[in-house]
Amino acid sequence: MRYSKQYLLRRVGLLLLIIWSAATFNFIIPRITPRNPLREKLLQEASRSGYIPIGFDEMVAAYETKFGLDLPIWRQYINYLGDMARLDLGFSIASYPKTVWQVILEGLPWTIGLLAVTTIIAFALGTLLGALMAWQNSGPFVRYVMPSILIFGAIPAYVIALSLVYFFAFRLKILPTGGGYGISTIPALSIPFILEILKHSILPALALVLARTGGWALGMRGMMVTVEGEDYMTFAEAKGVKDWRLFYKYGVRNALLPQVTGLALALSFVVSGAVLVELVMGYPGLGTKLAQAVTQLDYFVIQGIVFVIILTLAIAMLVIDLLYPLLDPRISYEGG
Amino acid sequence: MSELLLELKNVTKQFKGGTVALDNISFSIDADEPSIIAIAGESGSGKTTLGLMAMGFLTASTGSVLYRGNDLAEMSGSDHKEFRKEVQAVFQDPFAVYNPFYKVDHIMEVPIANFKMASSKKEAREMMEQALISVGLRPEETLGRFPHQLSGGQRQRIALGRALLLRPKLLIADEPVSMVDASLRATILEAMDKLNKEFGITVLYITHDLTTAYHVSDYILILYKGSIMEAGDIESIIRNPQHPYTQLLIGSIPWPDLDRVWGEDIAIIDIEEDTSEESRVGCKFAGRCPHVMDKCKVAPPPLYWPDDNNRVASCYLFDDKPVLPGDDVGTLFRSKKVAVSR
Amino acid sequence: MQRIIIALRYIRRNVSLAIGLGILIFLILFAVIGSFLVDTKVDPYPLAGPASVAPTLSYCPRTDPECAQVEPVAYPFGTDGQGRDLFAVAVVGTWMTIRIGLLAGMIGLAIGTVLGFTSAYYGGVYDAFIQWTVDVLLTVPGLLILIIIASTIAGLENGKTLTINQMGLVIALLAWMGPTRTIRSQVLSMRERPYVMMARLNGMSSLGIIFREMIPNLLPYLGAGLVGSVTGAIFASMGLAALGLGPLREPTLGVTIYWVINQNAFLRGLWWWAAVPIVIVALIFIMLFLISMGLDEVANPRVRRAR
Amino acid sequence: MQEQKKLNRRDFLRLSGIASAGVLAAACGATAPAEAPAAGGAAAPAAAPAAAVEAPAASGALKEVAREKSLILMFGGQPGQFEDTGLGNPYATGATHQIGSAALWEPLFFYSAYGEGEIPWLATGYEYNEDFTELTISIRDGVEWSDGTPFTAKDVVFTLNMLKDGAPLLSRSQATAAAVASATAVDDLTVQIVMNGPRPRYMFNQLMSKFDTGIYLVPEHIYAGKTPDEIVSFEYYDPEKNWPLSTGPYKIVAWNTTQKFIDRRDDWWAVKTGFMGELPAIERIVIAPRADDSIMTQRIINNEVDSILDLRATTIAATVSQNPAIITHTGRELPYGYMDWWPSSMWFNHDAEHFSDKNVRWAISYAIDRQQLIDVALEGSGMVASLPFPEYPPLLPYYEAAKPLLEKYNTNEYNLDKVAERMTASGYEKDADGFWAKDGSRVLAPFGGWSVFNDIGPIVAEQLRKAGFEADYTTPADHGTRMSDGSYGLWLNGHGGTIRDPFTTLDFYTGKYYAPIGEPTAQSSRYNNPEYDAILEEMATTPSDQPKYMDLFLSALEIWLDDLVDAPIQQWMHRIPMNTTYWSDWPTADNSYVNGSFWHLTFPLMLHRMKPTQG
Repeated sequence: MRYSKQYLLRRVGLLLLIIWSAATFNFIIPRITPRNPLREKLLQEASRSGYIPIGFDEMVAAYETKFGLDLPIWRQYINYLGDMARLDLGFSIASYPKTVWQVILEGLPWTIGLLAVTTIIAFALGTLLGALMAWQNSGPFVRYVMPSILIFGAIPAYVIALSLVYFFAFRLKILPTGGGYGISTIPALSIPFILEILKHSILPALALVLARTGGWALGMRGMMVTVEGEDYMTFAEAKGVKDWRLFYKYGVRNALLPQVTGLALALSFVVSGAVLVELVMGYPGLGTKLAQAVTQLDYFVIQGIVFVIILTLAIAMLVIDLLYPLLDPRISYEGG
Repeated sequence: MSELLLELKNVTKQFKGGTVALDNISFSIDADEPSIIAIAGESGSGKTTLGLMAMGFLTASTGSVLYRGNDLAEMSGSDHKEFRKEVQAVFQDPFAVYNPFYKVDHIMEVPIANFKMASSKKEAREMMEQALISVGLRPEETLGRFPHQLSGGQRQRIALGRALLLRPKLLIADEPVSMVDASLRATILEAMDKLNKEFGITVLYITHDLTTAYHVSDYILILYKGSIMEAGDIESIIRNPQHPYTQLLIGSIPWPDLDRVWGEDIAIIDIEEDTSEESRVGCKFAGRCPHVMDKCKVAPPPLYWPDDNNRVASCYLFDDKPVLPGDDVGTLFRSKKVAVSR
Repeated sequence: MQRIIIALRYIRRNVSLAIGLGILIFLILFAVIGSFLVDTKVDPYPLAGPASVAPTLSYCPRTDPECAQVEPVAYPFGTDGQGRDLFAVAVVGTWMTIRIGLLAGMIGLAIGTVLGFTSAYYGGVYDAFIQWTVDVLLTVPGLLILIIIASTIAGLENGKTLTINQMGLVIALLAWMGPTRTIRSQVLSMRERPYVMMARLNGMSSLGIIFREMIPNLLPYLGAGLVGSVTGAIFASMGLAALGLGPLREPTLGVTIYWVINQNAFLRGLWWWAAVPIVIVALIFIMLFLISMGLDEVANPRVRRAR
Repeated sequence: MQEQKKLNRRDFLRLSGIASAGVLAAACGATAPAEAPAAGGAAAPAAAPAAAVEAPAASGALKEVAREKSLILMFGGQPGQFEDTGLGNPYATGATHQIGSAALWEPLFFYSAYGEGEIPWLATGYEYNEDFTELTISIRDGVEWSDGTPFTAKDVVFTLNMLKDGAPLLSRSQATAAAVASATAVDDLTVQIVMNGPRPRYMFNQLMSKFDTGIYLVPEHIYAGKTPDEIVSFEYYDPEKNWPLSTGPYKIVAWNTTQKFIDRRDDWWAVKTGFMGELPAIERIVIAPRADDSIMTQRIINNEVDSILDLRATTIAATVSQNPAIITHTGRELPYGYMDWWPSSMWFNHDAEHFSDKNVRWAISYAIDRQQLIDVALEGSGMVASLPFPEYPPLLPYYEAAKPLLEKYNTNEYNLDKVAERMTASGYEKDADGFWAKDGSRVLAPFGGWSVFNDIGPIVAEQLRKAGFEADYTTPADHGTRMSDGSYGLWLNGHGGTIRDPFTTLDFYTGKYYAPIGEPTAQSSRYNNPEYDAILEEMATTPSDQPKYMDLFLSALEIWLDDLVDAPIQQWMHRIPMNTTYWSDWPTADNSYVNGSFWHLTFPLMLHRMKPTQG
């Protein structure tokens, strides 16, 4: 056992603290504004319908009772915490009677699919690139030309996506302009359907990979430089260890640890999606859902999505922290 | 008796983690009789802590530090400024004491300005040059340079020069030569000696190196785990150590004598430290002491006079000898004027 | 003087810093010189020129058969579908975008520096509280919070959307956690440095030590922190604008991209409408990226070996 | 970004539909609520079967239908996603008929504003008594629900009573609750309705399907016994049970968040009874959610899609030019669209500072160069509006009669001199920045709009600035609230309403909609003029074929124009691209049998008419 009881308790306590404070934050934000989201939404819908019924205020009151918004604030807060503890996110205002969970689950698979794949590709590519860039025996091409690819890492992914759409979809017309899959395609577990999904995800994926590879490459380069300065490298070199072996066994392997933990962290961000890229590409993921909720003032969905993201992140961080000592023998959480 | 410059009264310093760095130390300095006092001990003995407390950078957990009779912790602004000026220090790392952002001049300009020592820029400049010359540096080769442009020896001498500039009553020199090339040590020690002799500055020379301590100091105080083991006249202690710990230390000095074998005299060094509860209440050295007795583990021994009035040793081997009246070992460091009460 | 020469010499060796600063100077010159060439109060807004003109140096109206008799007008970057002169948009938008970034970045950095210093200095409950707040806020994806805030406070008064400055302030709300963390750890380590002790021996006050001894040495970190928070702030402002939560009338680059998407510039073949903001945005981000790489080399000399 | 604009485009479409419900209710002098808000259903939330809707039909279950027999449309939802997935019950909160479901719902009558007018469908005729207090409807014999149950007068009566009892929770319920005293089935084929007083417009407004208005008829044997709370949360979609039932020749076979498949049903009553000779040619309707304009147009250009949500003035030309098979209402020429019933105006809050002054309102109107809006923002694809209702054929006589008034009160005039004249007349002066101000209070004129106004909005703002009003165009997410609670001083919006006679639209401005700032109201001009109200009250009970009606109209209009209650700007155009690669007989100007919005309740008229061009 590499963890002491106190450490585990403290760490889980921190997790709960973070989740609690995030949930509280989530609770407070809509309430510090003078506008009541429910009334807002009802008004908006009612005024769109061209007609505000005479009994509108009674109706708002009825809904407030139903959603518990007429209770004193502390009672609301306690109810809210109870709901969150049971992972009950309530109902969507805009698509009632759907629950917030239904809304989230509609978008989640798309986002996870796109983001998980691109994160891993960007990680693999960036790490390799970064290692090669730092390696003194790499050719001039790698050491001087490759870094220019890093430049893409500086540009927001959705701007890259916009440019890609223009060139590949509008000018060259070789890839679809967006969407998840063809309109009249019947979703099925078949090769053509999977191919179609892949075809539709090339551009958003490319944008994300281009935008994110740079970061990984930079991180890896930094670590490799540090590792190259270590005595065991010099020693191994002096021993006459072959170059590629030195690169891989001594260099990359030792530099990889922070990268891998970084990957774990990045993967936990997968849920939060890439709102803007999804929007630009019309991709039916969670980011799109969130943007919709924002434009529709569907606070319950916004809060639900934010809460789920925080939950995922906090748990992922806990898992990473606990995995750390398993990955790196130098770290231990025993004792105080 | 004149007013004491600095006085540590039964000072104990315990750090957050529970480590006791100093354990009930009493020690005073009377600047009227400038001397060089070495504080020696291995790392972790509390010698640096002692220095930091004397500089007022650490506050005592129990006990008090007095400057001219006033408690440092409660001192007013103007008194504190006076204290700052009169108690100065030189540190181990001759690079790190310089803020890399500034030229070396900064280290002298700031105190001149802060203590309002000069009325004009010109005067300040002259003071700086004078101080540098005093420590054997040429001002034109040092002033206006950045720290990384000078050698370690030069930097350390500037630090000494700076101390000199302030004309302090007390200089705390914390391992001033340990990071300087061996060939340059002499010049620095010389400069230190000069501060003492020519300018009447008392120097607390904190070191782990008994050779240089012997070389420059008049007195020595040997610490082990925060407690005083032996203190007094340097000649008596180095030539004829009485405390088993001092004997151990002296025995491990590599003397330039080919016939001697290192560590020959060292009877036992019990590497296995005794960390049991009782060892904390008794003599600190009991766990490693070849002469350990039962009573060593019950209470720490007082400071006995083992032979003459030149030194005291904290060891029950001398429990038939008289005890130092009061706890203040500082009294030993004043021209041997303490009457031995037999 | 000597310092400047040293700095210049250093920059010659630090290629990314040099290129980054080069781009920065270019952008500043572009915005400054450009502002003399255009009417910044009129040209970057709708109806300043004819709509949908491709980049040209001598525009003549389609309705005019005798172009030669008309004073030719230059639209070097073309105009957009609503008649904004895109050259003016570029001039004004570049400056506005950088301004939002600087405003938010500097406020964020200032707050972060103060909190980082105080939290490292005072420690205890205060430090724990700050640390905890930072941890929690770093867990929540920033853009989400910004979206919520911007969409709730946007235009509470008079139906106006956020102004440039308000937007900067909103973004600044989330730009301080990173700097707080960095500065705190730097101060913690710096507090124990011998030169700080030396300064105390020199009779310096705590404030004096912070400002004269510590801050100068934190400069590379503060610089890198500023670049980082400016980057983050511009990124956030672009994101908010792209979601339609920005100041719709102001020709910031983010808002311009919003209009590009909203008014289907690609479909209508008005490629220059999109190209102008995208190229400048790319330049700004590349500049910030290179500068931060360069500063990284300054603060962290080990990386230098890789070159 | 796109979605906001699109959201609002859809909202506006919904608005036009829903608005009429309220509007028409108002026409009957009623003040009951018209549409339950979307958050509706105080029903117990417990029943909300989660994943059922998400699962697409198993691949084996869905038959293959050839592309040339499928009609593929993009419409509805949010970009890339439907929000109403699995809501087969048209009265569920959040449900909409617009996303293809209109193919399932058949009304008593269709009304085609662009074609032959009233078309009897599930009914064969209707009759009012002399004073318009009783209505008798004859139901067609032989109509069946898709489960074989006969459709009878009882279903109609049940629906009417359900609405009456379900007001205000159920959508479209208020008008019926306000108008209908009782509804009874005299026999299986006769419905007898007793009104709460004279209601000459109830039959047309509620029981005829046109645009987005008209009630949905539901099967009594499914809905009986449900409380209104249960109805708003009743999902009613289950392919196993063939839910939702329909009388139309289509059924929903698969529905997920990105697709809706509606297949032809071959046992349609109308073929059996001989009402229609044959089934529609379209075997499958596939609907995908709308997307970014660029994505949608690309797909119709590639012939992947047959028709899509209407486009902007600025994108329709680009779309048409890239594929010769794509036509619009006006073929392949400007203005590429047909006039909607939703002319747009600059609206004023008559209780707000500055805008309560009619000189300021007129000055704003004079400051707007409407032709420039059409030329620049709409690239020529638009029409200026001079009155707040569309120039539909039944309304042209009223336009004709209003001509002298419009010469006196020219709502389309752009004249900066008159701006200055009007403003100075009211004591305004330009301040140091060149903006109009009185007593140190500048006329702040930030105005909001649904983001469908993003093309003209920014340009209107610049025009106003040029004339000295500090204007700013915004599209806040709570635009609806700001309109209704009076936080705006002015804003852009349209008027859905009048189709056959001008009463409905003019009634928007009566005092019954007045509410002080801070309190919500649906028709939010906050105009309150007893003289005007009196005329409108008389119009309400006067059938439009009486000569007195025209006089009442003109006197009301003169008051309206003198006060310039709002400033008309443009007629709204629906610019729908229609792809002729697979299907012909789209509704166009040359083949004008109905308006071309396939999301309207008149969708079945298109389905029965359209012919395949291949195979």
